[in-house]
Amino acid sequence: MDYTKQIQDIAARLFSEGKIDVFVGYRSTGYDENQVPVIITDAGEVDKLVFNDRSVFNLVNYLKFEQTRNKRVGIVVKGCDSRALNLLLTESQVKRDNLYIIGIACEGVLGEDGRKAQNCLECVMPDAVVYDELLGTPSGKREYVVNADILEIAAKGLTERAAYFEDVFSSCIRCNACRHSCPLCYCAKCCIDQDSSALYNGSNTESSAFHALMTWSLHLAGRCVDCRNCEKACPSHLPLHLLHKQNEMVIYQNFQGHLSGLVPEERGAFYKYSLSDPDDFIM
Amino acid sequence: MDSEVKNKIVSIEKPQLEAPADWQPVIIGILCNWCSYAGSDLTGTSRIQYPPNIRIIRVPCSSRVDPWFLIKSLQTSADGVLVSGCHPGDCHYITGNYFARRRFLVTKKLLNFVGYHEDRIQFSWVSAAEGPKFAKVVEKVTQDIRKLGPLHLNKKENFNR
Amino acid sequence: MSFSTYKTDKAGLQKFYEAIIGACSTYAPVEKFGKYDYQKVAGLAACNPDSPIGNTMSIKPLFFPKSAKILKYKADSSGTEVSETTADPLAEKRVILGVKHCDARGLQVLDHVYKWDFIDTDYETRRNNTIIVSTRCDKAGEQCFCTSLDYDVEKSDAFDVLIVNGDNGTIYVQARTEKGEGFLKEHAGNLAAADGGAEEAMKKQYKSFEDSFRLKMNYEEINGKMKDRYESDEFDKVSANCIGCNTCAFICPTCHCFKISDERIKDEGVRYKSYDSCNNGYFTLMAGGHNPRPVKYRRWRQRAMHKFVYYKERFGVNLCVGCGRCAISCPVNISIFEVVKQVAK
Amino acid sequence: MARVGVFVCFCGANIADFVDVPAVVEESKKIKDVKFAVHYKYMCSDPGQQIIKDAIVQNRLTSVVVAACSPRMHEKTFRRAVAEAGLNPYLLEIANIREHSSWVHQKDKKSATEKAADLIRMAVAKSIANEQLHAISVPVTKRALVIGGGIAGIQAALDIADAKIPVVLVEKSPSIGGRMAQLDETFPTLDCSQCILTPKMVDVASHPYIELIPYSEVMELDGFVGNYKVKIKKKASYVNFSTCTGCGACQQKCPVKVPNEYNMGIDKRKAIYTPFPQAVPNKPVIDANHCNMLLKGKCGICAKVCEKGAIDYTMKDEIIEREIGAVVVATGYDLWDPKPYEEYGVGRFKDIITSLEFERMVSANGPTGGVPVRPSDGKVPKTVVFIKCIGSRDEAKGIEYCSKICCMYTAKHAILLHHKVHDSHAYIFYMDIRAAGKGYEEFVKRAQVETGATYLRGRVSKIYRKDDKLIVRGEDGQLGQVVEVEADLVVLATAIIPNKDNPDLARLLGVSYDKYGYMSEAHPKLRPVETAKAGIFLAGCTQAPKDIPDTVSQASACAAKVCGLFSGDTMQKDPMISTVNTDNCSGCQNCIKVCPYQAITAEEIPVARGSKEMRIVAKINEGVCQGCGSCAAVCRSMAISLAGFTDSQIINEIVSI
Repeated sequence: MDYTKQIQDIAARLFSEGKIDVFVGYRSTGYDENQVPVIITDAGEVDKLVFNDRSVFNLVNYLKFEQTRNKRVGIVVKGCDSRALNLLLTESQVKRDNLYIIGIACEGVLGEDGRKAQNCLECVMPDAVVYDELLGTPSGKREYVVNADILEIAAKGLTERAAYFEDVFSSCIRCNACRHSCPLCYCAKCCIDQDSSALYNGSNTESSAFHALMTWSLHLAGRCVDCRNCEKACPSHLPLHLLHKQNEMVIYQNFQGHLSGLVPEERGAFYKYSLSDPDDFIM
Repeated sequence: MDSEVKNKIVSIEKPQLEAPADWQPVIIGILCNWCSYAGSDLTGTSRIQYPPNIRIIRVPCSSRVDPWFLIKSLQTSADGVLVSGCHPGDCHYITGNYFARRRFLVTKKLLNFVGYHEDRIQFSWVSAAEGPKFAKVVEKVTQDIRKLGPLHLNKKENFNR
Repeated sequence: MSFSTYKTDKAGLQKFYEAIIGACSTYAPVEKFGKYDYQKVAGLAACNPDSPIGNTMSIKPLFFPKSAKILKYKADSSGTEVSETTADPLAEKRVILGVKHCDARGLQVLDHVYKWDFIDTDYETRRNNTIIVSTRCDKAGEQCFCTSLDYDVEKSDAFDVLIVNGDNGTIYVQARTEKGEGFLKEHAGNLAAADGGAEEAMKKQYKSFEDSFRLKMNYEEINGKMKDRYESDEFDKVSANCIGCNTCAFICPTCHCFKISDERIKDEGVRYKSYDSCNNGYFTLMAGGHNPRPVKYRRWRQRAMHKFVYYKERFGVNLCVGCGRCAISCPVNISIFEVVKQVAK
Repeated sequence: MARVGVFVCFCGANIADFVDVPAVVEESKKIKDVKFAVHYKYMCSDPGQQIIKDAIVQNRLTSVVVAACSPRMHEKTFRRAVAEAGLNPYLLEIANIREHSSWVHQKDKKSATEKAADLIRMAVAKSIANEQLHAISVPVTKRALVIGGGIAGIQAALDIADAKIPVVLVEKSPSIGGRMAQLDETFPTLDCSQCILTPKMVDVASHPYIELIPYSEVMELDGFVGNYKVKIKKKASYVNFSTCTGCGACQQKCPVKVPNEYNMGIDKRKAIYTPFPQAVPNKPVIDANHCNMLLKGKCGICAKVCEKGAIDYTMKDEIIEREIGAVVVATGYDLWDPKPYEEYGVGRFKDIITSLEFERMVSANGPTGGVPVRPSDGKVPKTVVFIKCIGSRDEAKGIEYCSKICCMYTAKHAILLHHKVHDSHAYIFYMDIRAAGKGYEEFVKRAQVETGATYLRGRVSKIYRKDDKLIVRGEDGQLGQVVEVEADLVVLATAIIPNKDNPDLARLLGVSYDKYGYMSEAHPKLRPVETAKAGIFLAGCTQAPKDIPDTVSQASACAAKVCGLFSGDTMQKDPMISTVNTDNCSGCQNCIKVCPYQAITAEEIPVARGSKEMRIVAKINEGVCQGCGSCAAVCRSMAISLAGFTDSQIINEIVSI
């Protein structure tokens, strides 16, 4: 999967036709194989752009920053990224008319260990679901599979699980990188930011981390698209995907197979309901 | 959760911490104004007795209950939480409890996933006419929580209580 | 004055470590979620003093924890009663193993601010009660640039005991401070006195270490040029990618901004001092709603200028030790090295 | 700093017997912000309220906690008292230590006392976060909508209109009149239904304050009390009412015959028809389901014979919009289909009819000219068996409730039968005779004495045919014997059920309904005509089965409620509603999706003052918001807060336990 040439051409074309003001893509770090996001404002810089299976970061995150707000933006999205984009469109955070979307029929990106990333193996929709131009051959929607880590943890006893997560919460340093790297966390004021401390815990303690991560994951429940930007951003390497995948599984299994962002205009799972939702857990 | 695990785990999180002999569970009950709060009033007017461990908070509708109220409750004062609203279809605000129900399920499962016993957070539909049911629900929740013992996670670290 | 040097081999070093762990309260890098964290250890098996470069946290949390209780209070109608918190777990006499030079240097930099106009007694006690055992890296990491900054890495006295891997499996252990000298005397049972070649071997190791750096800069030039760059447009460019995640400040061995918050149950409460970061949009938000640093580039300017201009002017040292952590942890690989180089171009 | 006053009530012995009230007061005094705490025998009494008022002034209290009975009981009382002392009434909180403590922990005084102290601590913590709120006034559109043109709708419309308030009356069928127009005479006075109803129908048509929209249905209701917007679908009648004179020529010539609903299908009407001769408006409509011209494009006879050219086959359904302030729902009832009574041969034997069919036959303007006949052979029946509780009070086959009117109308039918067929004899099988009401018991007596009708207490087990007679086998409970009656005609008193459209309409209006489909009143005793949705009222059988006198009184009650609502130019509304902090709002609009009242809309505001760049934020219509808090709970950035139940208030309660 290498679309470097195509993306450079498209970006150059868009700049020359005056269709975009900025282009959000990937560039090589220059010293290793990894890539970092790059925001280009000029056709002269398009040769910086690359795209291959190291293009990991979900660029949709950049649509919430000043550089792109109310500008015409060209952007590269993989399957998961495009689902996040769909939700941003549904939640009126970006205007479709302002975007030129290069969708990728993604074949999966590589993790830090150089093997295909876990979320790519479990991906339900590798192809971009919203785009102006699609690169690659679509492989279509796949069966939902329950995350193996979830099952492994769920199979543990309650005390073991509690101990495991106590470790997780106590290792959190509350830097909020997870929230900042999440493309769906665009709130002007975030409830887990420390300045909301009058209501939320303002400290960086374990209990504060518990509160923050739980609340945060519930705010993303039924919205998370499993791009794992948060997990990659976490300096403590916390397995944040566990929380999201757990919610995703409960929502998928109980709420008519809801998966976020696959369909344009589809609400997050908590903003709709069905009369046939499970009721047996309620006395 | 499979029954084997359920049976094995009696108390959660910090089994090594023994409950003091005079320990009484603290349960926070969040009740919707129109059905469950009225139902709990009826329990009172009918003089139906139930355990005194529940502390009731009134909200207009179960849909007012943000999951973090539950998280905050478990984290600070409560050993268990009960949230109660109108039966499906009876919501005073038409659809409130349908939205609430979705959040409750996900919250309950998530808390269980990270190591809270599922009985720590319980839900019920109690109508304004179901005074006896409210008493039964409180009795059950209190019994469940008593069996589980005190909830120490987070509280211990902060307050050495 | 000169301090004693000892020599040993790999097995001897293990014994040395084990003896320390057995005798003292010891902290060392412990693997957790695929990265290393400094934690209290009970045995050598649980930890790895030779942890690779790039562990998330420096030893800063052992002196300035992510959240520390500063007081407890109880408020009722009779008034508010303030009490000390329970004993500080970080105040005990302790040893830290496997510290990187840069991390140890970070504490030296922090000392300036903690022992400035107000002496933070908690910090001072923790500092005084700690012996730092540092292992010199053999090879620089991808993002390292400690040798390019205003301290002599080779002669550093930021740590009490230095461990250097010499040729042919020889390992040199050298005291670097009075404290270290005394400590080594106590625990040198498993070590032999070094011979005359020790200095030479250690120099050789340092030379090869120094040669392995990818990143090099002239800090004096940077310090000089940065002073005039307050209005530079470059800040806008270098911060373009930043997603404002605060990670860099939280994991930085020298960043020391904090906030104060209360947590309360019933009528009791605890006051915490916790990390904060100037990269937070609301860091400078004032009660009236005014925010002097509402946009990214201004926050980045503050960060870079504080590290390479203001701190230098006030205390004579840069607020950066070249550990490269920020670049490693940054989700979009922004490095303070590249930022200041770019700005000071 | 907050200065809270705590007032603990003994409630006579109700609280004091099971909670150590003085100890609770002492405990309350220890709370940080409590500056005053006291107990009294009856806080709600005048002297009790005076204590609160005095304490507010003397101690400069900033909020008040009353520990007493449920807030559902006396919150308003104490709010008023607090307001009278000059404090904002919403700075009051109630700690419910009666229903939630003393009454439910009567065997454990220690725990009840501890719990009461905790409940007070929570209320104190909450009250500190209380904000001053002010009642919201919303303008009122002084026009009422009445749905349904039966006697309930007619009465409500006339009463409201007589108060010079404009009324829009919507009727589903081509004419108003409803079920009452089908009746012959009415119990217990036997006055002729038509005689008392038709003048009222004419009044409706001619009333200057009533806009009658027949042959139409309500499609949509938006808005809130005092400010509703209704969309009404006026079905195409294919007859231009303004030119039609109602001469009836079209109906005579129309070749298509359709079972006549007005006469319960006993005879036929045409495809162009007025439902009955006294219909209001007395103009025909074309039944599009049966008209040849509309179905097949062939015929057109009515257009040819109409001298005024009033027939218009191209007419389309029309949407009418009206702004209204209140709604009276009077959709009436349907009859239960007795098919499940297979053992009676329902559906097999033609001579088993329902009571409304019987009513039509004995009616002077009925299909048989006022004489009951057997549907099988047209003979006048001599022996008629009436069976009551068909479907009513029958959990197995029908419904659980009593339909209330069957006892009375069956007695009436016995009398009417006797009047029309002098040598006839009526047998009446009944379970109980329920004749509570002015003149009702006397009326039943009259039926028994005057007509000599045989009342048999017992259920009918079987009906079978023997020659041209129907043999009704039942039990005479008083004698304990099985009896068989040889009947010419059997009349079933079928149960009343709500109009089948009721649940749909209820959902459309946002009103709750019960398991049968009757719309629910706000309180069964004290608010019997109001619904839980402000500004929507219920009259007649839309709420429960009832007879004409009850229906008319309920309709008049609705009218009084509507007039009361419209008595001022603005209405006061509870201020416990949601508000948006636009600084925090990220414009995700998920609140809009969960709001059950469409009270939230998206609004564009400048990014900063004076900026041309716009951003979207949520805007709450304070008139529409009912204060459920759904939006506040889904607002991730905490931009929405529900006054009276803010995040801080609830968290304060949680952390104070």
